[in-house]
Amino acid sequence: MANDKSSMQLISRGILSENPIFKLALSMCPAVGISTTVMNGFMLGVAVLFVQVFSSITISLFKNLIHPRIRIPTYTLTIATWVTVIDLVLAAYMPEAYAKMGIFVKLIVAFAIITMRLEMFACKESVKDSFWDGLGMGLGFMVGMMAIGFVRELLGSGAILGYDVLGFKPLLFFILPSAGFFVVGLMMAFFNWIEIYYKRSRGLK
Amino acid sequence: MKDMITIVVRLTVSCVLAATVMGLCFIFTSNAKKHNEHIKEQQVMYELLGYKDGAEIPGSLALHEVYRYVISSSEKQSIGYVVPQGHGEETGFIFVNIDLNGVLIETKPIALSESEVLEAETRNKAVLAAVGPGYEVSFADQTIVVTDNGKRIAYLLGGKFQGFKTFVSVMLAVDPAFTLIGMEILEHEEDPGLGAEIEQDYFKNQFKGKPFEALKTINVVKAPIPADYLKALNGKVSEGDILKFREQYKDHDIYALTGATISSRAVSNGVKGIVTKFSYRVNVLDKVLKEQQLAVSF
Amino acid sequence: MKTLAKIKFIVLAVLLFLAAPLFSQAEGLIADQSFKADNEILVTFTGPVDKAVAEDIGNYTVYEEPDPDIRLVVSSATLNEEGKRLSLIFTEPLNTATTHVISIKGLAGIEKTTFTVSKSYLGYLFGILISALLINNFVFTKYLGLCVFFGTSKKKDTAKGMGVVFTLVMVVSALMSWFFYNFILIPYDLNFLQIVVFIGLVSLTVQAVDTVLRKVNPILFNSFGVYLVLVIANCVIIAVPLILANNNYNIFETFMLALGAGGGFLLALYLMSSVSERMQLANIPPSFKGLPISFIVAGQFAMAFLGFSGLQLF
Amino acid sequence: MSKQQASDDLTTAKAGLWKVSISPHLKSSESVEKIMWTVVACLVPSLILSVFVFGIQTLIITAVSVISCVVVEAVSQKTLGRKVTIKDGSAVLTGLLLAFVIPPGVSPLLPILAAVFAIYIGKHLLGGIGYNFFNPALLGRAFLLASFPVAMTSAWLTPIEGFDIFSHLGRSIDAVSTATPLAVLKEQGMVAFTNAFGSGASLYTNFFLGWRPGCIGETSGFLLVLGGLYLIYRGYITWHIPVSLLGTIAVLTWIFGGESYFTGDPLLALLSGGALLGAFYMATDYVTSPTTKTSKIIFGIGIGGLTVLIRLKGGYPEGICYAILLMNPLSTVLDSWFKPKRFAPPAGGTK
Repeated sequence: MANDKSSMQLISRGILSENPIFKLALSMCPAVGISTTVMNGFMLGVAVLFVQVFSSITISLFKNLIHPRIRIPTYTLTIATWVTVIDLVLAAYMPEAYAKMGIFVKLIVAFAIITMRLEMFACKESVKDSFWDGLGMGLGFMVGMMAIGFVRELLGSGAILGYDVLGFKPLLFFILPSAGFFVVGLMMAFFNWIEIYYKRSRGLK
Repeated sequence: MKDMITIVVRLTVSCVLAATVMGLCFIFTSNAKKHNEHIKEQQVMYELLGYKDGAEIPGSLALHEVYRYVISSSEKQSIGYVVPQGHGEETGFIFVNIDLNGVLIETKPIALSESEVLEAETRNKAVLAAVGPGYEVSFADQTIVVTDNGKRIAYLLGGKFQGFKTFVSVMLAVDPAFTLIGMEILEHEEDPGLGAEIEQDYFKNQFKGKPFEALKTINVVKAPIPADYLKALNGKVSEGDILKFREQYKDHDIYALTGATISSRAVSNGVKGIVTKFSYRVNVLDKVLKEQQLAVSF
Repeated sequence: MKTLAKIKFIVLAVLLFLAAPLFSQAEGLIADQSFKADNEILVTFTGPVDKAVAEDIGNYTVYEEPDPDIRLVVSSATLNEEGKRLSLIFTEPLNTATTHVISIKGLAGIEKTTFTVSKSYLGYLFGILISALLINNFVFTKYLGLCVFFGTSKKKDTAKGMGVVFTLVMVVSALMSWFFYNFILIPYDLNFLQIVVFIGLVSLTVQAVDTVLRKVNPILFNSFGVYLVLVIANCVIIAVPLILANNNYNIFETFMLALGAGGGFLLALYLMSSVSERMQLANIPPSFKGLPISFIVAGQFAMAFLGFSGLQLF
Repeated sequence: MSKQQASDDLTTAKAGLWKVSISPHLKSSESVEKIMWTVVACLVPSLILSVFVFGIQTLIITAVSVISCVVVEAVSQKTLGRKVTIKDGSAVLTGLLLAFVIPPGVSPLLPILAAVFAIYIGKHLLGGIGYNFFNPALLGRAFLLASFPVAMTSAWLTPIEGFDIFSHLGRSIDAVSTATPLAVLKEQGMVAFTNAFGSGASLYTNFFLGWRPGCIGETSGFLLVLGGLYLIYRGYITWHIPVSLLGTIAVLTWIFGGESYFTGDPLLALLSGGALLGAFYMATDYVTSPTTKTSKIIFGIGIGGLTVLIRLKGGYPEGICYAILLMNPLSTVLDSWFKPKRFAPPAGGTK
């Protein structure tokens, strides 16, 4: 990782070129599981953003004190701590949203994306850069979740953010479990297609 | 060796730090959580009683919680109720132990405050102390008696029953004659588009206004809902017409959801069970309270 | 595979252990009891009983276990010719999900004979297993463990090995989590620590499996490569303890859930790997190559698994 | 039964597996085209009968389904830069089978959506003809069942009286809908079944000839069996899958289907659902079924077992659609387990 990244670059990298869902293909369980509405995607996105940013900062702050041998356990402990915090906070202040996300908030602890960012970025870079990187990754995750949620909510229940926009429910299929796979698969392919098209038009390949 | 020590020390320190963060967070959020849950529950209750969002709740309205316990020893079982005592000033609760045939065994005061009784653990301990050693107590359910100026206007009953997939949990409101005045589906995991329709107005509202006599034998029919009735169930006609339809269909069976007869039947049987069991119990409890001339708040 | 044989043995042992109470219940006057139709309970006695006593509906007290004060009304009791089979018909349909307690007065000179009727507990346990394995398959209907699922489902051998290791880790860590949850977290009101405790236990188990595997089966160990590490950061494994904590499962139920979840994961991996091998030869549109097509295929599997929805074996 | 044998062979050859000529009855002179069109021809009598059973709208639904499948096939082959092969009849067959497994009372728009799903996502994304793992028509049906659960589980029509084939046109479904025999049996029991459909010999003849509620093409057992037997006679399909599948359903229903063990009605089980259609025309699809004899028999047994499981214990009255979908991906596995001895590589050398 280069040191001279600006904050904007770090954020845009998380959202676009290294989007955790569509590009890195990490932490896809919730992307398929609970992305039935935009709101669900947003809420889980917020939770992940919180955990990612705080874990990145924590690890970056203490990076010199972490013994290399116990690197992974320390990461896990840090993540678990912040997940517990956001879990308790959500359960207390947003019980309805929390009930919808079910077990997935607790499962943030097992998201590969967070551990990966800690290992690859936060344990080497400064606090400030780690913050921006965490923010970028978290936002990327949130945007991805919301995009999937948008498609599924619109097609599945004819609504966006709970507001009925179509007036009818086009295809119930899209809010069913299995549709998550199709929507994510098709969206990934769509982004790949854009990339291929872009490269071709630039004469790169 | 030195490595080992640093590792151990640092791990311990980080564990302690983590525990502090989590512990603090837990302390700060646990009360808020309970508070919010309570508010949410109250909101559902008031909605069932007909006070939708923002409607002003009259001050004369009061909710009294009654807790039911099953008390068992190796030989026999009995039912214990924790009922709020007295009128207004006197706080505290009475524990009423009734045997299976509806005959009073004993009554005992329980010194718990309004907020303490909400805590399941404190309450369980108090009940255990009241029944004495050799008995086991298990919390069964909670009923809310609603009074307006001291006069009973409704009961709120919670319940859970087997649906098509997993459990369906509901809250019902019945008036003192056990006519159903409202139903809310709190939790379910039925199939979207099929069984999940039980939470739709046109299904739930069919139960509204069913008298106890009709509820006792309620069943489902597999037929399409008549178009004008459907409109009324969805609240698309005037208030007066809704009542007219409710009157017209009050003894009619529940129209099953298309493609989800099992879920529909589960709900109607579940509601029937909850209301009939409750009607039996509340009669027993009332009789005992009257015989013993116990002052209760409702 | 040795581990497989071991697992089979453990399953068998547990099943036998669970079946033991069923055999012992058959002692005494009552040989067998079961729900029959909607509103019927069938009782078989060990010997002929007095017809007059058995057919007098006034001698019966029947209630659902959680509601001892609500008596169920028996509308008729009929004994068969032989005097050994009794059919109790009730006025209302029975709620077969709960245990029913039946007492008979004066039967065979005994003042009161009490016994319970319920759906078999073994069946219920088996139901948990089947549910986690097929109906709510962790991959296809709960979407857990997708990273590893897509990562290791390219080759059948890897998939099989990975699935077995997963099942093993899952069962061991779930049982340990159950123990911690019930004897430490709950009594000391430390439930908010569950995430940390569970993930710690999972890591511990993985470490143990890692060490053991390195010694016992180095070939398998090598073929897993980085994935064993991924096991720690995997939703499937951590989900099992969280689910058992949510549902307050007992130790047998926990075991069945973990076994079903692991088996379901193995099944999903195996199915996926068997088609991936074929997929590598196909002319897939370039933008779909790799993950997107795997997702589409997984979606098709998920659709096929919809066929199990609503399955109730017992 | 919808894909090219040729490309299937290509698959196996490319895979570096043994190249087995396991269908000795499949004469090499038979082109894919001819096979496909023959199967289509075998299905047409059932379609014509369904017009007289359920009315003219079955023809409309089938036409919409076939046309949309062909269009989707052509469009997807064009956009993916492949050779357009709509003349080989495989898309027509998929469209026909898709229409055969949906209720006669649904809106004709449904098969269009299902066609997109079945042909594009179910087949062409995976590499086109010969590479799909699941039977496209059944995937389409599963998609419809998930999207329109109410229509797909309740839009059944009662067989019409006389020849008034236009009687169901333009009437709302609620007014005419009924329940399929299996649904009645599952939800209301044998007594209700006898009340609704009668009993004894007339019941079996009615069911065998197709005079009962059901999916468009599944009712006429007689014509389906006739067509199936012709296909076996011509050697386009083998007897293994249909026989083991139907046999398993019959035996298992006989054992578990009644009030007590060994009192089920096996004949009724075969006639009252989509078992015959599934056994002869869906499960035998070249691409999605195994190739060796043993694995074919096991494949059939698996489908039969799953069908009975879903029928008796599952959430749906009929289970053959999902049973075939569940067994489809196993066909390669079965083939690798039961490959003929002489072609098997030495033990331990498998990759």
